[in-house]
Amino acid sequence: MDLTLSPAEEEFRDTLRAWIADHHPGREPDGDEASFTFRRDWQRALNERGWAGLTWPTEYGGAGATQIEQAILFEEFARARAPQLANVLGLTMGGPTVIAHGTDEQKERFLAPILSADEIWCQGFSEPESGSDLASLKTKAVLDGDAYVVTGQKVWTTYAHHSKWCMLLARTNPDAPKHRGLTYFLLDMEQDGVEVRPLVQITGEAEFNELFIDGARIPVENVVGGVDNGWRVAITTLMHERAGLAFALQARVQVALSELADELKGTKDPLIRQRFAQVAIEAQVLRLLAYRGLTSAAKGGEPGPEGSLGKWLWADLNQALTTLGLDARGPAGQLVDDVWTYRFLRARANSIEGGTTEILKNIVAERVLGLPRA
Amino acid sequence: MDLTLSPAEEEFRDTLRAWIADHHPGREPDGDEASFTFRRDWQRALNERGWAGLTWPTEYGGAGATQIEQAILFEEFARARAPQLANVLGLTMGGPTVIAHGTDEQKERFLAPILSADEIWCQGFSEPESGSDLASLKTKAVLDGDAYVVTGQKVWTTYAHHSKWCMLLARTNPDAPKHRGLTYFLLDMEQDGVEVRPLVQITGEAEFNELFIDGARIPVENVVGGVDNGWRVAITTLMHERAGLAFALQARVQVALSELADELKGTKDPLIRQRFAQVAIEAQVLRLLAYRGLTSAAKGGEPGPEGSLGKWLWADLNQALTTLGLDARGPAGQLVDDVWTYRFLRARANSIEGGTTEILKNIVAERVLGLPRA
Amino acid sequence: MNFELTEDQREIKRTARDWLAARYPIARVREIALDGAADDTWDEVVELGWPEITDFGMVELAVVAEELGASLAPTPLASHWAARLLHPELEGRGTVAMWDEGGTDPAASTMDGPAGTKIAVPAAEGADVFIVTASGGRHFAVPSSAATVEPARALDPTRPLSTVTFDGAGEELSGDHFGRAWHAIAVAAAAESVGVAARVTAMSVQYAKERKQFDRPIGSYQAVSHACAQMFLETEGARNVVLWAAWALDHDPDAAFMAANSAKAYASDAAVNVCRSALQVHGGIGFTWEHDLHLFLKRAEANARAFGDSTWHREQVAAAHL
Amino acid sequence: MNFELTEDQREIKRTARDWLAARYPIARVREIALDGAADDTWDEVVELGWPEITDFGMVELAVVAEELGASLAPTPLASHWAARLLHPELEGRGTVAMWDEGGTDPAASTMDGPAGTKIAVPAAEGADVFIVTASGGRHFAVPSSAATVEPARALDPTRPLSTVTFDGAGEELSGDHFGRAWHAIAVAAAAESVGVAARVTAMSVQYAKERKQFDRPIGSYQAVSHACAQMFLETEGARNVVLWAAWALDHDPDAAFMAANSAKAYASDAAVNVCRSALQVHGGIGFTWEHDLHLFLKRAEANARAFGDSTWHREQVAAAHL
Repeated sequence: MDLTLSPAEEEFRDTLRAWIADHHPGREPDGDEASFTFRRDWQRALNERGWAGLTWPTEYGGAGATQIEQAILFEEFARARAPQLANVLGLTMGGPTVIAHGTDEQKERFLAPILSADEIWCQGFSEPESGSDLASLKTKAVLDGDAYVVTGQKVWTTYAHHSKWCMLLARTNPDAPKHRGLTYFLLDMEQDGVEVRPLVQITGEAEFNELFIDGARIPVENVVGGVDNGWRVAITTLMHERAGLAFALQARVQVALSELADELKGTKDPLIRQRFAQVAIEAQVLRLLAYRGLTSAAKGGEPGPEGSLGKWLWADLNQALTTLGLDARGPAGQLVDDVWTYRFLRARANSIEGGTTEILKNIVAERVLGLPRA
Repeated sequence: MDLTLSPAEEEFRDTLRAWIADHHPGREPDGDEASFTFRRDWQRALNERGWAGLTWPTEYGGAGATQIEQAILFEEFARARAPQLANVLGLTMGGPTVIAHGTDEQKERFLAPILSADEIWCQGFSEPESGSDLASLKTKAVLDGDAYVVTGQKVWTTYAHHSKWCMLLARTNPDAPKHRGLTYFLLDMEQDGVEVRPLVQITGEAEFNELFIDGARIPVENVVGGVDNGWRVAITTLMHERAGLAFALQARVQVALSELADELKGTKDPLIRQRFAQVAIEAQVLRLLAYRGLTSAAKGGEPGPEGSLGKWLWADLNQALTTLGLDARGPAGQLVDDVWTYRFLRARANSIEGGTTEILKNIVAERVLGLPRA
Repeated sequence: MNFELTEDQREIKRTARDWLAARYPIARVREIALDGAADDTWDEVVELGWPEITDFGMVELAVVAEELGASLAPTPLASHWAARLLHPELEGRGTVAMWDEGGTDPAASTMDGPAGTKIAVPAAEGADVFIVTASGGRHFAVPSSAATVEPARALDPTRPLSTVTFDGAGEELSGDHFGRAWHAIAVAAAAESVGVAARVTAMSVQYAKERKQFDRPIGSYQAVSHACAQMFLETEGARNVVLWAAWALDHDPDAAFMAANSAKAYASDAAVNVCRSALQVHGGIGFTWEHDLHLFLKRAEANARAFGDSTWHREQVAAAHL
Repeated sequence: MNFELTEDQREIKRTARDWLAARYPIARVREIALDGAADDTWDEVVELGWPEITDFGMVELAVVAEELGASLAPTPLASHWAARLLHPELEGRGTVAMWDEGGTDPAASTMDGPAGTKIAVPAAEGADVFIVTASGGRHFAVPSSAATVEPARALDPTRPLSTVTFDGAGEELSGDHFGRAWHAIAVAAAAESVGVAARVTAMSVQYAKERKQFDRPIGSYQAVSHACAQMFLETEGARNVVLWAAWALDHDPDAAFMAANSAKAYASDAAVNVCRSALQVHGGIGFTWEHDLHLFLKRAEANARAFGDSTWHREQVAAAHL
């Protein structure tokens, strides 16, 4: 057991930290377009340094780094309040999926523009009627010559309005059992038949979109991992996302926590102090779960339960943290401030997005503890 | 809306209060036998005053009083720290069941000795394998001439070792659907084939018993409410118990709360103060739920949801109250004291006994809110 | 002993519900709260006699307040009631300015008189009279001519808040009614929270019956059904404690103050818990702007922080016992 | 970066588990704790080298402590460790006397020296040396000859507690190790709580698979399965934070103290939550004396109150941040 970094890891961290300090572009500008350009430029700078696809194999433009180095990057980014990367879904889901399941032609075609943020990716999985029960999705893709014709509606597609490609899960075999009739496509967003509408959330922001697809065409060469094999392709990507996510999430929690500590510094209120301490402790618990996940990953095994536990704990924790931020404002909590009101409202979705807490508890109960399915 | 007592009710309360003050036998003695005798004598005194079966019809030795007067009695008993009544199950369940479902002969035979505590009653419903799923019980009763022969095991039978009669639910028709093959019997405990063993609990006390029944005989005239009709007979009694219980329980909570207030008087610890206040508030919420139940009962309708809500809330509340009592002792909470250690441990069963909180939530969800059954 | 509304009270409830349903369907609430449409029912409200219901009885007031909460009606009635409870002779429409900048104790203004700035003042625009708290438990009635109103960003868009600066003019109020008035104000706010909780519980139960996942209504899962049962328990509990407190303010002075503190603490928490839980039951759809749930959530959260939060009210209960 | 036990540490864990399973099966624990049978393994414990594991490494100690908790072994090892951490030169078997009568702060004795009475002293009977806390953060080593031991009624029957009166004799300890020692003591106690939580979680999951009601295993109901998942989350979380704190005490002094306070707070709560929830999962059977669950529950509750409760430890964490 050793929670220190190796000399090589320390050197990476120091190099990275210095690079961030040199290249940090400052505060993100307001406005969707300006913010997008800012994040794209930041990703390009990182990619020029070779670090956008840090854990991607070098043959695909990555740095072939370890999960631990990836974790170091998350922590340093959080520490430095670095901007987000414009193509986060392409980097963490789309690229890894193409690398794992794609053809050589697909790798050749899609990977480089993901890294350079020349082509932004979004994810078209969820539908209004298919949330937790993702496999019941109804968007259908029908083969017509050398292309599939797609009709349906997707929801919660982050960044769709900036995206060139959508990772689309659609039903290709309506007669098969629901998990077996799905195919994973790469849908070109720049065509008639694809309409993106912003979906405004309770925060007042439109972080997500609705996607209306009516007769859009996808050439057969844009199937990833085989026709009717989409569930397996999607699920490995989701697991991948969940394990890696835990680290990024805990890094962001640490930042929010230190901001809250600055605000509460010196408070005498024992109730606030207790709640703050509990959040601080759980943030450590979350960090250590992420470390466990790294250790599992380093051993090359399947993602352990850390991913599901981490996502669940993070949702509870981030809700507690942001609620404390709001509550600590006292009666001024009736008013919108610049930080905590937004965070409080945004955090209400944490226990829904990317797997509801109820579904995560089911996963832990059934797959980790071996309890019978409901 | 009027939460005051009527002049008649006020008069009853004053008369009752004076009577309790005159007859209160003081602190209950230690030891099972001494405690039992003490409680029996107390019930006899109450019965001589005509108040043991306060709400029973006068023709059966009761006082024909209202539910409100019953509630007043509970409150005054709690207020005065009056002893419990020895035959509590006979008074609140057995007697009302016989009155509602019994034959004239049964009423003649059984009711008077319940009131006088000459014959103590216990309840044989639960079995080791049938807790929440009561209707799956396996104890069987087979007709043999003019008597049923009973074999099986019951558990959680309070006061069985002092009891003459057991309200026994047993399976008379193994081929019927599980709710339809049960019969409600009155089992004479004084016979071979009935063995009572104390069941020690985590508190170290043996408040309950196990009942081993092996070939005990019950004459056919001791069937209550008809053969194979036992589920309906039992369930109306259970509902009756739950609605009335809420009032008795809240009265006892008020007493424990005032004891805790005495102990915590002057404490400056804001955490303890907040927890105490929350418990005090929820005790009022419980009291008011009980009032609602009285109002429903006074209108003569079916028991409302108040019974299930009250039992559930009481369990949460009494656990919070007793945990606070333990926690307020600080490090001395590692040691057994004379009050809170026992109460804390005893309260752990509150969310199990008389309907688990999970079952109560199911009842509220399904029967009150109309949500589909799981 | 009868814990039911009287026929008169039920009639008031029906009238309130019907009138609010007609004037403030949720689409209309959204127009006013989100799109800036003008709210123009005050004359009707006056005609219904509601501004003076404070003189009539607290149970009656609580009954109307619950319906106000359930409808999210963006009328300035609640803040007017608060002003009128503190200043029964008030003319026109009033509101209350109680929160010092940076202050956290609803009962302890440090303002030296009616001169200075108050934050989070409800329905300040169009108010005729501000009841302004000052140090030493003093209260001043300040005409709008002596107040400069600066709109603030309210968490709850159905209830505008302002920062208001007072120039020092105003008349000090006297009397021994302030204690009861503040407790009555707490009960009125608690009743609104009950309305929010009740409406949101009903919405959640309905959604849990309709929404299917894995070929079953989500309400057939205990994770959802038990959450709904919990909402129901807290809503029923909150309504009972609010009605008790309202009744006690008129009929049982010994119990009234603790009942009122209990009501505000419990109902504030209940509405907040119900709305947060409802968001979980609704899943993604409840997180959208177009769904109404967030309006209820924001009302619950804001109301929980108005007139003293649950922590403050619990401490008053503790002080009464300990 | 490797969050796994080393092969040596795993070997220690296996040894501890096997030895404890052989010497302290739960039936034997019951004989000792409930029926007053003599516990006679101390010589073997000494032979295993465990009393000196405090010199060896905190992770190693935590590994053994977790197994101690999981077995409920009524050995006086944990209190000996506490004494030895405070007094590394201690000879024989030690224990710690830290709680003033009526005192609540584990770090603030008001005793004027090694004269007076301490409550809730673990494993006092048979101890050779008492480490006694006194005012001003002083520590005294007191021989048993200067101590009068009066058995007390312990909530946790597997761990006897006594009231001990000291007559004033004793040697004051010096050094700058006390801070680290108290944090190490907290981590050892936290590790025991993890053992309790882990064992009880496993018992509950097993029971939820076997017990059927309404023709289904109760573990197929979310009310039960989600409770089990919560137990698992808290147990895993507690184990991680305990191992981190143990490791930090030896390798990362900057983080160590806050890690230790975090470990004691989180693991105490986790074990208590797990045991209370386990009682609900088990239903009636878990409430019987003959079932083992209550022994774990009592250990969890008592351990949560030993060496500072979670509220006190959280306040230390708050103080470090705020």
